Amino acid sequence: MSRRLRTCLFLAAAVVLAAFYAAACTGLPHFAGLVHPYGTRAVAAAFRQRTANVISSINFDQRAFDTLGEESILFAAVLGAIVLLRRARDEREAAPAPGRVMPSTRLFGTVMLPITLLTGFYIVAHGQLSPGGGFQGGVILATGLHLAYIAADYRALERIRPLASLDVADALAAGAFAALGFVGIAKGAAYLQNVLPLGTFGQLSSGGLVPVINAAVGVEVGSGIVVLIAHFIDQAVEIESPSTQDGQRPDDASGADGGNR
Amino acid sequence: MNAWLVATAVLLTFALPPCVWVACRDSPQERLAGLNLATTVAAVAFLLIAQGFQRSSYGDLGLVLAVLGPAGTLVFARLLGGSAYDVPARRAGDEQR
Amino acid sequence: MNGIAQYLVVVALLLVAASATAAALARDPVTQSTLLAMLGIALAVLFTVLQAPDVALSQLAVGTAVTPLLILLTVRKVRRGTGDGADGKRGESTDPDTPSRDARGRRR
Amino acid sequence: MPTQDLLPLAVAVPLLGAVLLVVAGRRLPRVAIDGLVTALAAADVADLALLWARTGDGRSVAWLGGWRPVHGEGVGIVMVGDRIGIGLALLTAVLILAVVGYSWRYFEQPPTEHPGTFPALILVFEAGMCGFALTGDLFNAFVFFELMGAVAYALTGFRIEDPRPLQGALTFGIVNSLAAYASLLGIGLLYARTGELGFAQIGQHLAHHRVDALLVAAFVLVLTGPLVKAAVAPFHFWLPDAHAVAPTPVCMLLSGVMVELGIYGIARIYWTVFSGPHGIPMACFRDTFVAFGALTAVVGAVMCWQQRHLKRMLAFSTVGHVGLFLIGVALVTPEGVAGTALYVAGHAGVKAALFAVTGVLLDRHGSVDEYGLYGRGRELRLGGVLFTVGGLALAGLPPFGTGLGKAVLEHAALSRFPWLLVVFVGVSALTAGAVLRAAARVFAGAGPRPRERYAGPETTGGGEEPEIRDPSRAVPPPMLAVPAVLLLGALAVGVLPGIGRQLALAARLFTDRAGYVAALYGPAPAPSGASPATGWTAEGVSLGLLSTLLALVVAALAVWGPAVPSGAVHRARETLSATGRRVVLPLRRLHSGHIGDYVSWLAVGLAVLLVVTAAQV
Amino acid sequence: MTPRHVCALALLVAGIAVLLLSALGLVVLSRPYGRLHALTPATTLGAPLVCLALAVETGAGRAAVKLLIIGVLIAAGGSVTTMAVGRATAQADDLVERDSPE
Amino acid sequence: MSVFPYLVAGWILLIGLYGMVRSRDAIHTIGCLAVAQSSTYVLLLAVGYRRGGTSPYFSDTPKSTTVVDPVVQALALTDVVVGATVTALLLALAIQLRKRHGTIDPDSLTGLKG
Repeated sequence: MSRRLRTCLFLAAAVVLAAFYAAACTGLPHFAGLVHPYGTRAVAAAFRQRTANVISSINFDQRAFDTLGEESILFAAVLGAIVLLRRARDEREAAPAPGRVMPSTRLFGTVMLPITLLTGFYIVAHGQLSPGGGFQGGVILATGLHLAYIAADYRALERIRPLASLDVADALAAGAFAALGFVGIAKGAAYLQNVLPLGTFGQLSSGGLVPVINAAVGVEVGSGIVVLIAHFIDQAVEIESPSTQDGQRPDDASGADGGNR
Repeated sequence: MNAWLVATAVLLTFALPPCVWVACRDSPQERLAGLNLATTVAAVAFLLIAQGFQRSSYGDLGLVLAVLGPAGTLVFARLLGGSAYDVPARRAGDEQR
Repeated sequence: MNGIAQYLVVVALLLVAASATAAALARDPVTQSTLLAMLGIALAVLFTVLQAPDVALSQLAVGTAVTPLLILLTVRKVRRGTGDGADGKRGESTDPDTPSRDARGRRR
Repeated sequence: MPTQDLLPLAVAVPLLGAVLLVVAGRRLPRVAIDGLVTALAAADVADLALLWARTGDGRSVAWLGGWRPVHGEGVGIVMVGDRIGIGLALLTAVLILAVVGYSWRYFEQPPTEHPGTFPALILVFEAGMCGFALTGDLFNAFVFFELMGAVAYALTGFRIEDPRPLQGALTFGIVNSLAAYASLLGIGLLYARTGELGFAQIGQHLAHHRVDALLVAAFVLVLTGPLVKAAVAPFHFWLPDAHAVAPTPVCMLLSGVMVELGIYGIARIYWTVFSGPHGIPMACFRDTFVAFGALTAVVGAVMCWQQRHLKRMLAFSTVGHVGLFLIGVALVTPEGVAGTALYVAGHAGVKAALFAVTGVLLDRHGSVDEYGLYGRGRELRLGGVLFTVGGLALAGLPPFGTGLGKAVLEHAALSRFPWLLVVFVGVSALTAGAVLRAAARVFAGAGPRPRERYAGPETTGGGEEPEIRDPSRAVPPPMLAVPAVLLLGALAVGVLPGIGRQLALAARLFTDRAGYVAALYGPAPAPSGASPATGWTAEGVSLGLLSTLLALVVAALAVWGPAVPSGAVHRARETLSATGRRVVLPLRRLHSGHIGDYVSWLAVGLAVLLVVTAAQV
Repeated sequence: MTPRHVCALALLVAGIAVLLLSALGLVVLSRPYGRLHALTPATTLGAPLVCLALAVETGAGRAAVKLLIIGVLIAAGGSVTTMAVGRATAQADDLVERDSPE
Repeated sequence: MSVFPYLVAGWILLIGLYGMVRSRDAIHTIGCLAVAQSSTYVLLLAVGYRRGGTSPYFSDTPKSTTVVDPVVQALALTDVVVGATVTALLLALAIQLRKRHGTIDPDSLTGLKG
């Protein structure tokens, strides 16, 4: 299909889609309506479980199975990225030249690194009380680590980033979530049932299993995203593609014959 | 009337759209400047919203953006400035836009 | 209080729609990554005024930091592999007149 | 252990196994990893087999986290296993076990730094598919849909040295993720209307609303994900691109069971969510999807016949059969569901076996091109026998499971849509004919050497990166033993009367919406009405023999036709191919490999589905 | 309306005004360096002023300290990023030697 | 106003799709996919909004406060994670494809057709 034909085809379909979608929207309850039956039940259930942040209660207790699936997606994506971005047989690694960074940037990075890590821990730890939680905090932790890349250079990042153990930490945390579900079965209850003591409402340790799973998710996300970004940076910085080594422009190999060598 | 929310509304209405506008420009440095200002404005807006809705914990958003925003901008500046691969590709027969 | 809250929602929605449109219509992935970061910020503001700070926090972390960073790194890798030589000095020896380089968007 | 705990275990065991492999993989030798992953896959098979046995002709219900509903209102996620769902999960687990055995010696060099990664990904894939088959919650289904998707993209692009798998995986990933997001949009619409997320709960609440545009839009959007996963035309374009290029063990899983999970998703979601009062009327669902199924079947069969790339041929044959499965579930009768279940079980074994033998060819010759491999498979006698038997089974030769499923489906379709008989026989014959044609040329060197000539856009299949390093080694025994066992399994589905009887009962349960809802809150009454007959009939056997015969005839014509000197035959061939080219060439052009095209087709498909559905409700 | 409240409002108005001026400058000033000049007052003056206003409003306590810290962070981050953006601009114009680090 | 947020969600999906259809670069296509995905967040959170409601956690507010629907927020949270990881995976594929195929322009990706 030519570009024009493709666009026309799409636009024609899009008009129909838009019309139906708009008609469907008129059937929805009006924006900012007051009736949310599931939400009301979930809030009540969170109170019973003494979890102040209802969203954490839903994510790690009431609908924990969703989160198990979600963390498995993250685990699988990290695994997949490791596999896809592995060094191919015909590639080699080249250590990049040490970079020069403006002193102000370096200072800023050095100061901000601990602050970012602290913020990340704070967000993870308060997951079941206030906005935040394992996922958000984990991403902030991972980003904080990569400030080192900006502040100093790639080598410094490699020094402070124990990639091999983070890899294992990611897997172990993902496994810990699945394994924590068995606590319920071991106590004669259902899989992923929150059978730990619930504590007092509004305390950091309240919510039974919720803070534990929250911590596991924090570890998994933090280490998983670091590993993920690490492989992308490796590709962008370290790995020399075969075409680069040959000095041959891959443009020549592209086009129609690229697939049918 | 809540002064803090009014201030937020003013910021969202008059300060963020120019940032979006500039971020659509061609030159990467201008885009970066737009993004940078947007980060600052959004961080301030989060703090104002926290005050306006009387939920102090929304302030965490401002904190996170204040911490992450500069990091993001620096990464952009580094990956853009360091490589200068930033001028949009212009190909023969590119009729888009 | 209610009126202004609704107003904030509408403005945030418009901002989201505008930046999403800009991000989708951007031609070049690098431009797009900036606009995606912008979209991330606009979405985070929208989520906050919709009283969803948890989601806003994730969106800030993911949308403004991780996704654009990954896109930029990908673009860097993709554009780097066009025959620079392996010495790591990129962007210096580029001859601006080579047409194929121009085609890769390597104009200085 | 209570029966209901076995449901989440089917997901948790492979997940924990994957973690174990990643953590321990770098310290263990190859043999230990292979042994470990086989044990884990076997454990999941055992779990699901136990679940199948214990569930019997009822349903197992597990409220995860112990969030049982109080007064009919709950906050938790429910998993519901009946024998269709459990059976599909069991089929997945068995196929995973077969694939694990097949790939024992398949990749000679796993990624050096991460030896356990490939089997770990396979196990996560299993977790995703089992979760999707067993869940009773719409959002949870989305999560597992994405889980199996994400793993499948990574597995498809596993061979990073070759550009085609990467392109196929990227197309696969983009189109499927887009469809998943459309589904989520539909879930959002349904949640807005009903305030529920469980299949049954949404269905109950929909009964309180009138039928309007929202219902139609939500119906179409929610089904987008399963429709794309099931590769129903015009959402099917990604499938041949991905299935033709994925590593062979992954192909076995993708074609054998993942695509069928899409069909299962369509049927399950329709029956539990939309089939109630004030839902989508059954006639509307039936007519719409029988039409889509027939279109898919014909497109798949025609395109299958055109291929010379063996894996792409098998992929298009999957498209063709998926069309038949869709017709089966769209008949909205227990008989249709039972026939589809039998057909899917038989097809999984046959298709996986065919892919497995193709993998042996790729292993030996570094090519999957029918022309290039002409006569080169002669020394691979067992492989040739297996491939031919697979082709015959694909045609529906009694007493294979495929034949039984096809016969039951044909009988189910006969009363309302007699013309479907032509589709069933024709599609089976054409897809099987293509396979038999390839078998004759490759393994027997039959007929004249095929001539290279330009016949429009095509993917040849020559010059594939061999998936292993050392082509001079002997064929590892598992690579031929596994397809043999799989074919025996497909035979067993058709021969053992117990399977058919149990699936017939299960199909009656599957189509009993009220029973499904009741089972969530307590013991459900047994469904009324007789369960469909799923035994062999004279009519079914003769139709199966007919399609097999037709397959043999078309294959023979294609192989030996050019060698026949008679002028009349020659002229007939010429006219036939000239008219064929006028129809087929545009169809082939549509399969352009262009992501933008595929996205356009996705939008077009949705628009058509919306209009057609809205016109009928 | 207490004097403290008035004080906070005054600071708020000043801060918002600075931010708006910066946004205006971003659009109006044409040259890239001009745009950079527009950034500086927003991060170093506007945002901290608003933070101060909020801190005054909440009164002495942990919350106020947190707000002030955020203000300082924005100011510090802003100046560093402005420099980095400026450098990137200069590199793009070939004013600075391009031996940029990996 | 009563349907405006839902319409915005639909617009974002369509414009994302349009970007994908017109794309000349696989990375750009993936970016547009991310745009299209953000429509789901907008729809979910708009559905869960309640007039006068505040966010559903009770560490700094009494238990009797009106709150917005927490379930959609949990769903959106899951969705954000899913989207980010899938994007990363697709980008990894794009990197390798560029290496092996020399291009990621969909118009030049001609290895699979027919």
